[in-house]
Amino acid sequence: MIAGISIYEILTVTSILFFIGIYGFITRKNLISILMSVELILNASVINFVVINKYLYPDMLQGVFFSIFIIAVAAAETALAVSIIINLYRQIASVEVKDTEIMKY
Amino acid sequence: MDVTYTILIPLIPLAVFLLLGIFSQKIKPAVSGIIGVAGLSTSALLSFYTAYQYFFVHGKVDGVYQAIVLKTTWMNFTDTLKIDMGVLIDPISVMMLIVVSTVSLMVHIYSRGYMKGDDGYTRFFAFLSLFSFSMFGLVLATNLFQIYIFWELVGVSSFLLIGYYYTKPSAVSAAKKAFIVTRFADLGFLIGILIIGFYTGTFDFETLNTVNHETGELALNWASTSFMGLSVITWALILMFMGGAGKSAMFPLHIWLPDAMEGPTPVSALIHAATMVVAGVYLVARLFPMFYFVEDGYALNVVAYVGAFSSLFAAIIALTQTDIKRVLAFSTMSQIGYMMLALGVSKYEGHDGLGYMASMFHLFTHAMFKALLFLGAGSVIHAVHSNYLKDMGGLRKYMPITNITFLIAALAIAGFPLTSGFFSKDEILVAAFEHNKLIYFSSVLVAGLTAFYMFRLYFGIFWGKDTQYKHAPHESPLSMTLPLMLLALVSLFGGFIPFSKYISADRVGFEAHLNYPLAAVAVSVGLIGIALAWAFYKKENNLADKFSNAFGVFYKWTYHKFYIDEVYLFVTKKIIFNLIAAPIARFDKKYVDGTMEGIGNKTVVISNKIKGLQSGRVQDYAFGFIAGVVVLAMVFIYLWTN
Amino acid sequence: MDFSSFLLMRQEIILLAIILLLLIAEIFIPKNKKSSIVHFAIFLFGIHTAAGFFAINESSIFGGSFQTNNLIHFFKNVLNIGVFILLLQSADWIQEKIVAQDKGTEFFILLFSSLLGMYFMISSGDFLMFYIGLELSTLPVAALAAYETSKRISSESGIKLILSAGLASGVSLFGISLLYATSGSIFFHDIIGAISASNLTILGFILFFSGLSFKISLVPFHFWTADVYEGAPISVASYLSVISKGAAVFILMILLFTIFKPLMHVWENMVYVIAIATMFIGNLFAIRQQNMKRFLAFSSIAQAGFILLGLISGTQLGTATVVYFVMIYIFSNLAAFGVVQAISSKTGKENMTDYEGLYRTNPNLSLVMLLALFSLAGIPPVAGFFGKFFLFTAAASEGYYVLVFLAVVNVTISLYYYLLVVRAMFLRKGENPIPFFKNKLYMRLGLIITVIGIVVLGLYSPLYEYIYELSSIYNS
Amino acid sequence: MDILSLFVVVPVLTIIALVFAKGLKQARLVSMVGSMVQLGMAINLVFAYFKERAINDGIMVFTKDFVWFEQFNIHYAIGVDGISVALLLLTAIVVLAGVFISWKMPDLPKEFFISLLILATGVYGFFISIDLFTMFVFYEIAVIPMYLLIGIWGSGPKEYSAMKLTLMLMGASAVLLVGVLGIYFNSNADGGALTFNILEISQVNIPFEAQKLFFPLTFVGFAVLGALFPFHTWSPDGHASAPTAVSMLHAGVLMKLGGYGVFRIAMFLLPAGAVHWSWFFIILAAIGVVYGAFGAIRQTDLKYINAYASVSHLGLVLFALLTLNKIAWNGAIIQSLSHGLLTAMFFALIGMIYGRTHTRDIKKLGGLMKVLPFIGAIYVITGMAYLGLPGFSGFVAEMNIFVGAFQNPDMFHRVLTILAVSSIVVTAVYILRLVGKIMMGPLVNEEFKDLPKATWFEKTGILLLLIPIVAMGVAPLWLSDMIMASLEPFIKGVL
Repeated sequence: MIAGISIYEILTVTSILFFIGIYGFITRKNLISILMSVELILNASVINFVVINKYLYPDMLQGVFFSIFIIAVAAAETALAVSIIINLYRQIASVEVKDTEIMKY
Repeated sequence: MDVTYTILIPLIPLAVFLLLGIFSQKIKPAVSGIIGVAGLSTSALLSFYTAYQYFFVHGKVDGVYQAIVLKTTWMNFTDTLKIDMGVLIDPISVMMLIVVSTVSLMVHIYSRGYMKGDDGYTRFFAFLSLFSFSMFGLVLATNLFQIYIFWELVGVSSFLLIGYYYTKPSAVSAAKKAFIVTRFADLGFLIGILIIGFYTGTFDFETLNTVNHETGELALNWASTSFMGLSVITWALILMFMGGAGKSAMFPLHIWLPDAMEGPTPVSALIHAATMVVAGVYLVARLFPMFYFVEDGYALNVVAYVGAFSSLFAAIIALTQTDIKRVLAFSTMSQIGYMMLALGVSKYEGHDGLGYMASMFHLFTHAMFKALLFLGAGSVIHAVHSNYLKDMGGLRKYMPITNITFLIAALAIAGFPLTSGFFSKDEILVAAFEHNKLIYFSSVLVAGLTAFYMFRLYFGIFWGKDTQYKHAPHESPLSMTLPLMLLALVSLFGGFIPFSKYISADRVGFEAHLNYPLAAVAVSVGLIGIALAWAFYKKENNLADKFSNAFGVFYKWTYHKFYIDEVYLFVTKKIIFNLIAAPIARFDKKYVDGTMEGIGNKTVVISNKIKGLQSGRVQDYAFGFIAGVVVLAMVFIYLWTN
Repeated sequence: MDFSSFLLMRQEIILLAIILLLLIAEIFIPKNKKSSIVHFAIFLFGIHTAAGFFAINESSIFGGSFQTNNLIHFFKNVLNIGVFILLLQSADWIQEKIVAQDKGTEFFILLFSSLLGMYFMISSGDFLMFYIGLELSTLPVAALAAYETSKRISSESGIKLILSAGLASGVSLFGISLLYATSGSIFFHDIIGAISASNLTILGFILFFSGLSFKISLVPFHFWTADVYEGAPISVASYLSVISKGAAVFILMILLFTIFKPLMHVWENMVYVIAIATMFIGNLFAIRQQNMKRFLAFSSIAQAGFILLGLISGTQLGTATVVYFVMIYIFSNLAAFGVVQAISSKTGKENMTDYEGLYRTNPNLSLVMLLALFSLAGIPPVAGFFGKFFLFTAAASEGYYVLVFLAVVNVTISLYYYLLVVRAMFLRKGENPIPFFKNKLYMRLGLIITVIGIVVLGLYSPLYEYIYELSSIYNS
Repeated sequence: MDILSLFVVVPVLTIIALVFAKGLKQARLVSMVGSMVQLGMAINLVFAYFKERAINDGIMVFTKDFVWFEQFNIHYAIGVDGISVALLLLTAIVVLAGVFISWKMPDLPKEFFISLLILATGVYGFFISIDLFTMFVFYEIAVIPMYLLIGIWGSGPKEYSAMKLTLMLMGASAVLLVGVLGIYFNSNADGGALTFNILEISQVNIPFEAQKLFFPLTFVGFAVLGALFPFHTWSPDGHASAPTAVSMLHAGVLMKLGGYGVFRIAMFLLPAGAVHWSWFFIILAAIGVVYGAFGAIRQTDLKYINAYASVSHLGLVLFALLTLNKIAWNGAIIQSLSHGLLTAMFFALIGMIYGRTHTRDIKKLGGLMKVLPFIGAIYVITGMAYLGLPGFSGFVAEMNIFVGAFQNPDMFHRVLTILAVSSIVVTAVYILRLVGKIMMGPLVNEEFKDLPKATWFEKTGILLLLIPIVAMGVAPLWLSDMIMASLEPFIKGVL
């Protein structure tokens, strides 16, 4: 409960965050930054959960727990993604998206 | 009267056919000839026996010749409408039995000599038997469908026999032509049958022909539907006559007959002179009461005029033909025209039915002397190995018997007094005179023309120029001359049979007398014709050429048979083949098939077009993903809110 | 709570135990004996599969976050069988390629943990459990996709998978958060009561739905499929195409039929549209594929489209037909992938043109392929026909005749490209056909089981009746 | 094992036996024995049928019913009436003849005979089953082996033709599937459970709207297999590329499934729909009759000519069915049988000619009668039978159709009927063109001088087909009685 800030502002922020993430995902050239964009998307929902929990249903902590799990999973995901990216870098010495387009059509 | 044995008359030739057909490779020619003759002579004996039994013993019940029917169901359509198979014994069928069996037997015997050494000998006799079977079946048919069935069989055996020399292209095309033209005519026949069947509910001749004597109408009555101003039944009769015209080579369906001469000469004698070609006449005679009573004989007039015209038309063409068999073919056509017109002008009862009787009478006599003419011609061709007048002449020295018999036949057909032709033709002319003057005059003219071209032929072959032959022609063997002589006898004295006693439209029988003034006219016209021919062709001279040059164009037209063939050729080749079949074939490939193809190809094309969606770039995938989400959200939150 | 209730999680526990056993084994097996790990793993999993057939009692624990019932249990067994066949088919490949690089154990561990994830996903009772299960089933597969570290395309498919999966899970999480906002709980049994067709709910649902459709690879969330299948090792591709797709379909169906029932008027139209799009796109792309894995990828997309025909009816019939079809589909696709696997691991050839004249050299393999393709195309008397026919029946039972018509049109299109493979194998002679080779025991076993499945599943009706009985639970 | 299920079991057993057979000799021996047994069963069935019919006046006799998928109420339900008995006999004859004709199958003989028998199994099954679902299953079983049969053992553009044929037929069956489902879900209009059982559905009166909707689907679905214009284009290519025995079976038997299905399912179960739509489809059928005949005139490939002839003759079958008249229906069934035998005969002969001369182009052929007397003679006979010469089966069929079609006195039907009747002339034209060109005339190619004569197995195959053709043509009564008796329930439906 932050005084003077209604849920709407915060949800607006998270939505913006969400779409920033998507925008980044679609526009970034670099695999790492795409990964970061994914993180943004996840974080948007993390905040969502916490806020919704606090503002709307404060009597139970479902949302908070959910957010914790999301963070954990996101970490695992990132680790895996990075490792794959590194492996890719070993082979083609690049982390550009355009270099991962052999398979198409 | 028990007529069960008559079933054997057609069945024996059938058996012979199957025997010879199946074992054609095994049987020796000589044997097969004997088998064929034996089979046919049995049938012939049976036919004569039947005739005797029927006409003289117990055919007549209280003054009227009864029709004796013997039948079994072959095919059921409904409870009433069905096809029977059986035999119908009545005056004309018996008369036809005599004609067919006699001529056929003669031809069988003749062929043993004529076809000797031909490698298809057995096949030939097999086909002859097949034809005899079909013809007997046709004659004895009890109903329209049975007659149609044997009609077709006759057609196909004629096809096989015309195409007997199947390695000869001309023979093949002639056979095809004959079959297809008659088939086309039969289409009319079939539709006619279907109409009759639908409106009267029966195919049975006896039911159809029964005449109610009180009212003088057909006993049978039907829903009188009319189409284009005529009752459907009249249409049916006209269509059936179309079938008959096809088989009997009436104008304009005659074109197959001259080409049919490609077949061996005995075949022409049997099928295309004596028997099959008169099937049309027989059909009309068969249905005569219907033809006569339905809408006061409208259909019958059609018959009369078609017959009259064909006879004149053919006679004119016959004047100029140089292939002797073709001359005979056209004369056949013209004589059948005679029979048709006789039927056409005939009435039903008593002496008014003269035409009917005359037509049958002429059918009989004509069968005899025309067969004789053909067989004679065959014997000539056998000797000189050519069909053309130019290769003949002065043959009387070499082949006396043929000469005499041929002369007799020619006199008969020319209606020389006291020959068989004289009587039958005279009665036809009488009938025509009594009922339709126009037709009468045309037929008198035809009589003259007939005499002329017949003797042109005779003189051309046996007199005329003395051609030098490489190897001297000689008289044919007995197996060929014997039939000639027998037929010659019939042609001479056949006329004295009191036909009208036995055969008449109402089956009662009446006395027919010679009408001397008319006979005199006919005879004199005939003699004039003969005299002209004598003048032109007895000695070698150029009168004929002068004459033909005088007639220039007309001569050319007649020589080319008035270009009827060309017309047909145009219709079939140009119109049917090039204007219907070819476009359809193209249309099928291009559009019908094309559409199906197109569907397939389009699918592949599309799939190639859209392959770009799968760009391989993960961000495009993401974009697709998000786009999908957004679209779904838009659609299902704002548009599709039900 | 008494610990006997943990027995509800029997399958999960056993599988976990297997994973641990494998870890230990990895420690204790000497380097030169590593290949025995394959036999060990297959043996253990075989036991697990067999054990699965003991009945289980229907209930839920952890306050409903984990629930199970006979249908779920049955479906877990189906997944087990699928994975078991998969193991048999990939055993040789693992021994030759993977164990050589000393990565054998990890392969199994990853595979099994992904399967474990599926277990949790399909028997989840709340969104949290569902989410964890989803991720647990996805991430290891991404690792597996990139497993052939020496191959560039392998890594590429790995990265494509993980990134797309990240996006998908992100989106669906956002959706879940919205659903949480509107319904006030993440527990299904609470949501069922609370949910209503407000715009926010629908938005949340659509976002969530897209995340799940990603796993089923429905159009337009399917783009990753082909690339990942092509790049990943064959066994992974086939795992993706059958097991994970099957599980996702199953849970999607459960959720649609239970908690999203109130939104049915929304999602039936949605499914309608997506089904058509999926069938057409999948087929149109499949037509021009040359690489067998890509080919099967698109064919599997099209199949997913057909599955939606069963979903859309939203009745017990629908449930039964979907489960039945998925089962048949698992067998058919595994057979197809098995043949591809066998050939590729022997010769390394994966293109359709390499299959020309296969029948004359390897008749048995090509017959298996023929059966598999016919089953996929839905030609009687093999099982696929019955599966498809019943799906269509389900759709028609709710009057979706137009949809059924479009579906059968697609069946015809699909028949075309399945016949292309048949053409290559049977009709063509081929310049250099694949020479005859003999498969190892495991592979042969794997193929035989699939063939038996393909033939029997359709003709043996009691199985379907049984599924129908079980299906009553979600449509009472 | 009941008398009907044997028709499915015996071929399957034969197939199993074939799997273990080695080489051409064993394979053909096994399949010959198998097919002979089938023929024996078929003949036995005819007598058994007459016996049974005397005491049993159900629509179907020898009915058996085993539940299959209980929840859908799908049964393996079988039974026959006169029509299906006749068609079973036809199938058995053609299959055996086909085995004889493919006596010398060089490439993959075992597989060939197996596929052939799979096809046969499907056809038998289709004819005996009275459950829509089972029927549909057998239908597709019958159709799909064509792909391999044409694709592997065919000639010319075989891959293309095989694909085209399979896709068009399968597409049709896809349409059909919708129709079947439609019937199924309307089969409880009078209350009661949904059913696939034909007899039960025929008792229900399906709502008119549904009939109107589903009749075209069902009709077209089957009629494509019956070469309905304009969906006939698969057949010329298919036949041209197929090996002899396959053309025989396909044109002789498989295409009959179309007509039979139209009759047994579309018209029997949806009579109101049939009445409502007949005017439209009868036009297509009539067009097909004439169109096919004219199409045949210009073709130069023997098999194409025959394929178009089939389009014309089967068009006549559909035409007859759509006249909704008992006599015509009787004709349609007889026409199916007759055409089956005749066209099988033709394809067999073409196969023999092609096998000897290695060409099917009539421009390159000519005068074969002299060198191949037996084949030539049979060819002429077949041709004559094909153009409806009395004494052969074709005539009986056509006359029934025409007389029947003539029972509709309105102008519309009259015109179409006369159109159809006139096809017999066109038929005569192309048949005679064929006979005249390839059999008669001088021998065009010297190489043909000493072609091998017909072998014993070829002759056996030919006679096998010829005997029933003549039998039907000479004594049609027993057959038409058998069929007529079975038409009652159908006629009740449309009136």
